[in-house]
Amino acid sequence: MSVDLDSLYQEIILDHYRNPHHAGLRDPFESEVHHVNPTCGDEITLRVHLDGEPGHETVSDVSYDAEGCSISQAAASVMADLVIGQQVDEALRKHQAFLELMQSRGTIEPDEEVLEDGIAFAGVSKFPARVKCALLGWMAFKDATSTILAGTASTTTPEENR
Amino acid sequence: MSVDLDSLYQEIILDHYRNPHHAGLRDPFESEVHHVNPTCGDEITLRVHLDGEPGHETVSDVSYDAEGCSISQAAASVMADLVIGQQVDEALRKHQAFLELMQSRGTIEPDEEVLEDGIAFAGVSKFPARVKCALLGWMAFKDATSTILAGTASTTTPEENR
Amino acid sequence: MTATGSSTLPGLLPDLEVIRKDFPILSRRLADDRPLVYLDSANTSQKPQCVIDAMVDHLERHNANVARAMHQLGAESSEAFEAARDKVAAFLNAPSRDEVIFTKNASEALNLVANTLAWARGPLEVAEGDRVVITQMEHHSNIVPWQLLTQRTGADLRWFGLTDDGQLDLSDIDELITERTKVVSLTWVSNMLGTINPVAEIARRAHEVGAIVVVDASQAAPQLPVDVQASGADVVVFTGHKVTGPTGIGVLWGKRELLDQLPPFLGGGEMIETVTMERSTYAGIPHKFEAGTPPIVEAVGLGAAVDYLGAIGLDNIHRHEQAITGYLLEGLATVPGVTVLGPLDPTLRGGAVSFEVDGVHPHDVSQLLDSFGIAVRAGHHCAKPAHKRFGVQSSTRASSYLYTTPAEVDAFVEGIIATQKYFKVA
Amino acid sequence: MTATGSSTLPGLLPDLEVIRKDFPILSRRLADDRPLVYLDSANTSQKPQCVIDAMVDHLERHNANVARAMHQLGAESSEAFEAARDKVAAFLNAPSRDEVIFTKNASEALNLVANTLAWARGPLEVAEGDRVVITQMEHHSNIVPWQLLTQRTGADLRWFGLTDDGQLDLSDIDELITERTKVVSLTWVSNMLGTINPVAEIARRAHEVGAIVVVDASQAAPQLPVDVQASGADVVVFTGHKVTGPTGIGVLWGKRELLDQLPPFLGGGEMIETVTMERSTYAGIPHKFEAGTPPIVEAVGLGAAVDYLGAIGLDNIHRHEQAITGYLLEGLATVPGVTVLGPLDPTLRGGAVSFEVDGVHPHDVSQLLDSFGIAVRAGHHCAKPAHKRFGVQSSTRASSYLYTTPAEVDAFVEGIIATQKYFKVA
Ligand SMILES: Cc1ncc(COP(=O)(O)O)c(C=O)c1O
Ligand SMILES: Cc1ncc(COP(=O)(O)O)c(C=O)c1O
Repeated sequence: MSVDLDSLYQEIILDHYRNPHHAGLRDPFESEVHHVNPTCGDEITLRVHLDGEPGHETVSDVSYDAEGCSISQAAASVMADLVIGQQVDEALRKHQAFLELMQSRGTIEPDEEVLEDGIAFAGVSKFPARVKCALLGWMAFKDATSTILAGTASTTTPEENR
Repeated sequence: MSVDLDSLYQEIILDHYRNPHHAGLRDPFESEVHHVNPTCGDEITLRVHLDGEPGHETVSDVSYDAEGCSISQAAASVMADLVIGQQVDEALRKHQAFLELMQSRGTIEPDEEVLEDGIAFAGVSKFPARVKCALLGWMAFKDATSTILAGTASTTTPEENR
Repeated sequence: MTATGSSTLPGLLPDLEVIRKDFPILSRRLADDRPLVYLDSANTSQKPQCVIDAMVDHLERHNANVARAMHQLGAESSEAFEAARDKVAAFLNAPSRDEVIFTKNASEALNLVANTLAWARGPLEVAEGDRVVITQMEHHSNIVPWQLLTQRTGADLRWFGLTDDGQLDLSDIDELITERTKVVSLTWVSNMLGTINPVAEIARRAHEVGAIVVVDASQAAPQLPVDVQASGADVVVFTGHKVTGPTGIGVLWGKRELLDQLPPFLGGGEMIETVTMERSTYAGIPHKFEAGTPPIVEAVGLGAAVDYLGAIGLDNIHRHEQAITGYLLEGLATVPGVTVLGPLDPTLRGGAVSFEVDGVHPHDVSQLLDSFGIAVRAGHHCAKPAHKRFGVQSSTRASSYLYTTPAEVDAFVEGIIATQKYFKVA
Repeated sequence: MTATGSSTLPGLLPDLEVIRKDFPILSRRLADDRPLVYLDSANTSQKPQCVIDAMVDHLERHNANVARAMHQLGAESSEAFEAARDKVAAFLNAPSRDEVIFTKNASEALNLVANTLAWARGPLEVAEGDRVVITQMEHHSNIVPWQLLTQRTGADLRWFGLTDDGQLDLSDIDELITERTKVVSLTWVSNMLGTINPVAEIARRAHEVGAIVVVDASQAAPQLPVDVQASGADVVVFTGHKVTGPTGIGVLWGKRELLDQLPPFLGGGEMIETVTMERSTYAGIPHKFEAGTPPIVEAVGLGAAVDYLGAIGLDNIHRHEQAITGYLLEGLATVPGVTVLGPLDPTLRGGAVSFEVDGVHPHDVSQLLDSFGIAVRAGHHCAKPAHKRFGVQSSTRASSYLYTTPAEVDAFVEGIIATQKYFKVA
């Protein structure tokens, strides 16, 4: 085995890390969640704002305040890029695709159509200890969105502990 | 190493086992104690009756009801033989001598003057798991006697757990 | 000893001699150059080479702390540890790996349940006026935690009695399992009587009144296929050292809905989500119940152990145990003055046989057998109440396992006869 | 790597190359054929061959349950287990071997104390209105148990803060340690800041008000001579896996007078005197606190471990740690953009050095170092409150041990510089 550092730290990832997109907390929002990676303490506070008819909502905004490593910060930035402006269904489909990529241990060829800059994270899946980092923001987004859809918008603090 | 069964099961021990001396609970007594070997469940209820001036008491009677293996039953019988009629000091000295013999792992030559039939237990000291058996009655005697001397005669249930 | 004495016995493991070679200790010579006849497996099982090797490999090549260490050794160690959880989940047919909690032994697992039920608030809480039901054949580890719980909370402790042939007496089940009953905790297989209990049936009755069912599978897991879903239980516990794994590890499986609702047990590293000086929040299962550095190398060993048992097949092991137990019961039946406690039908029981020898105390029986190289257990086997039920203070117990041969049983029965001769009772 | 880089460093263990040969894992090659540079010993230590061999010998030749098994293997196993208790008692200079309790780790030991103090009746009981005092530099395992205790009982949890250079701030000791204070629990050596605390002095103050003093020696026991009598503490705990022993075992030493008065913790086999269905009585120490089958092979490993450390000498190990830590602090001081958390004087601290690298998150630092074969820890090291005190969310920690060489420190410092280059912050 060789530690393929450059496959982990793709230039795109470092770019997003240095200049995160959509960072900062904004109004309006229907749900705000706070997620923590208990192993390392990385944190994210994330808000989701949906618009549209029940059953046909669009992700109008995702805003966040994150503290964490390059991977977790860049993943949140890429996630915001990917989901803002999408139908909720489509956004959750992207979440699912990203989750599968992360759990693939390098065996899945990511679909650039679906994940765009997210394909840069393919290398992360070969570093089990970093998968949680890449998923922190995505899990927060999923949680916040599900909370709104379930009509139980509130501030929750679950943990990511796999 | 050889399992020297006959050094453990001396004929004297088996005799005392089959015909225990001084068995059964009798009046009068100043202290009754109940001791248990927690490993195997062997039990003894033992009474001590002292006579005489404070500081010069004599062990007038030791009576007991014991349930246990050959070693524990025989040891109680030999103990009763040895201490009944003795000055308390002398009885406790015999207790001490027996305790040392048991803890010697076969390295002490027992003094027949002091321990009489008790010297038959020298072989037991080579079987660490059986030392507790041999000491059950002796520990009960020591406990009951100390309780009387301390002027706190009562029914106690300590454990033997070394 | 050639261990093929009665290898025609139906149900014996076919590769018994090969299996025995997996266990280094079985070639030990004892005092007087006696071969070891190990009939104390209900107390603790022996360990196959593959379990020892897995532990050594971990210690020599992959040792690191888990979860928190992100370097290569840390990743290897975490992977090995979590793979052990997967293996145990598969061994138990658990619906989810997260429902498998590693404890230090079965006793801790039972205390975990008893304590968290006392600390729970809401419907799970066991409080004054509530009832906990156990049985008279429990191991002390499934009695004392419930005594402590009921003493501390003011709840009521009740129990199923036993029939003369060592079965659970279910005649008063309707008085025992009532609306007040919050917990029913019982052993699957008795470590003293060998009895196999109708766990699923009792679970069904307990669930009718909404009680939680805790099953002590410490003696079942080594010798029966344990399917936690089929068992009907809410919690199943067992201990590593009896399933050819190491000491220092036990397992608690519980239904997610239950475990999610219980408060934490021990506090510390690994079980937290976030900590401030004022307050903490806790991780999800399984980590919520695993405070501190877990038994890492022990989990690796346990994983190898359940793999080993799985490869042989629990059904096959069960058949082997029944065959050996049947043969042992037959052997004892030929010896006058020997009384077996518990069911006499080998199909109704596990491979632990407790018995009395008229006129010889169990200590003395085991001492004599030991002088022949035969290891059995004498005492109350941590089941004092069951002994009391049968009017005995202690007994001798012979317990077989997948490596036990009919020839060893022959040696054991001859040993009993020789013991009677030595003590002149026959 | 030839590990003799700066072998002229005063205080280094003289036979360092020989000692390194005792640890099989140190010859591991990692990815890209890199040699292992293990600087994560505060997380868990590596194991010498003699510890592994002692465990293997036990499993292959002497395995049996303890106390209850009276056969030859049982006697051998019990003797090995109890001999480990003697060794640990000697290691701690405990007045009595019976005061040494085996737990599953340090976390369980701390929970044992916290829970039994809640359950105690009489003067030891911690109840509403009483105060428990800890410190802001504790490991989560010495925070959460006391939070749970004080939440459950209504007692008050207070703590010592920290000075800017990572020492305990004792300026408000008179407000913290008062007549209401029942327990003072603190770490001897911080696992994050490395700080060595004035345990004996604080114990003296706590005893003036009759409080019980609990000392977490998890980081002290590996690297300092720990004399429980000189420490002034009532309870001292540590964990096996950090003193070159296995996982699955921890140690609680406590004064007999205290342990005798505390109620039992977990209930089950081994901890009883007698059991009836209605009630039980309990064994004396140490067994009272050791419910269920104890960590037998783990105790054997731990016994070998403390023998190993004792043969090298804790004073010598302490000097070695100070020399290496001093060298590491010097090395880091040469790198711009690196800030060390905690005392900078190596004589005031243990061998765990946490630091920040400007512009690079600890995860990324540890990832880069790992790619060079250097194992460090990144995160909050189970000390979130201490991190918060210094305004950081996480840090990178390099922690040495008796096998660490100056050449490894050189590799580490070079690794930090390479990391800065990779992330273009230098
Ligand atoms: C200071 C300190 N206390 C307690 C612990 C907990 O030890 P364990 O995880 O073995 O219970 C640790 C180590 O993780 C520690 O460093
Ligand atoms: C039925 C039963 N339950 C519980 C236990 C306790 O297991 P452990 O001592 O490993 O906690 C045992 C074994 O001793 C047992 O046989």
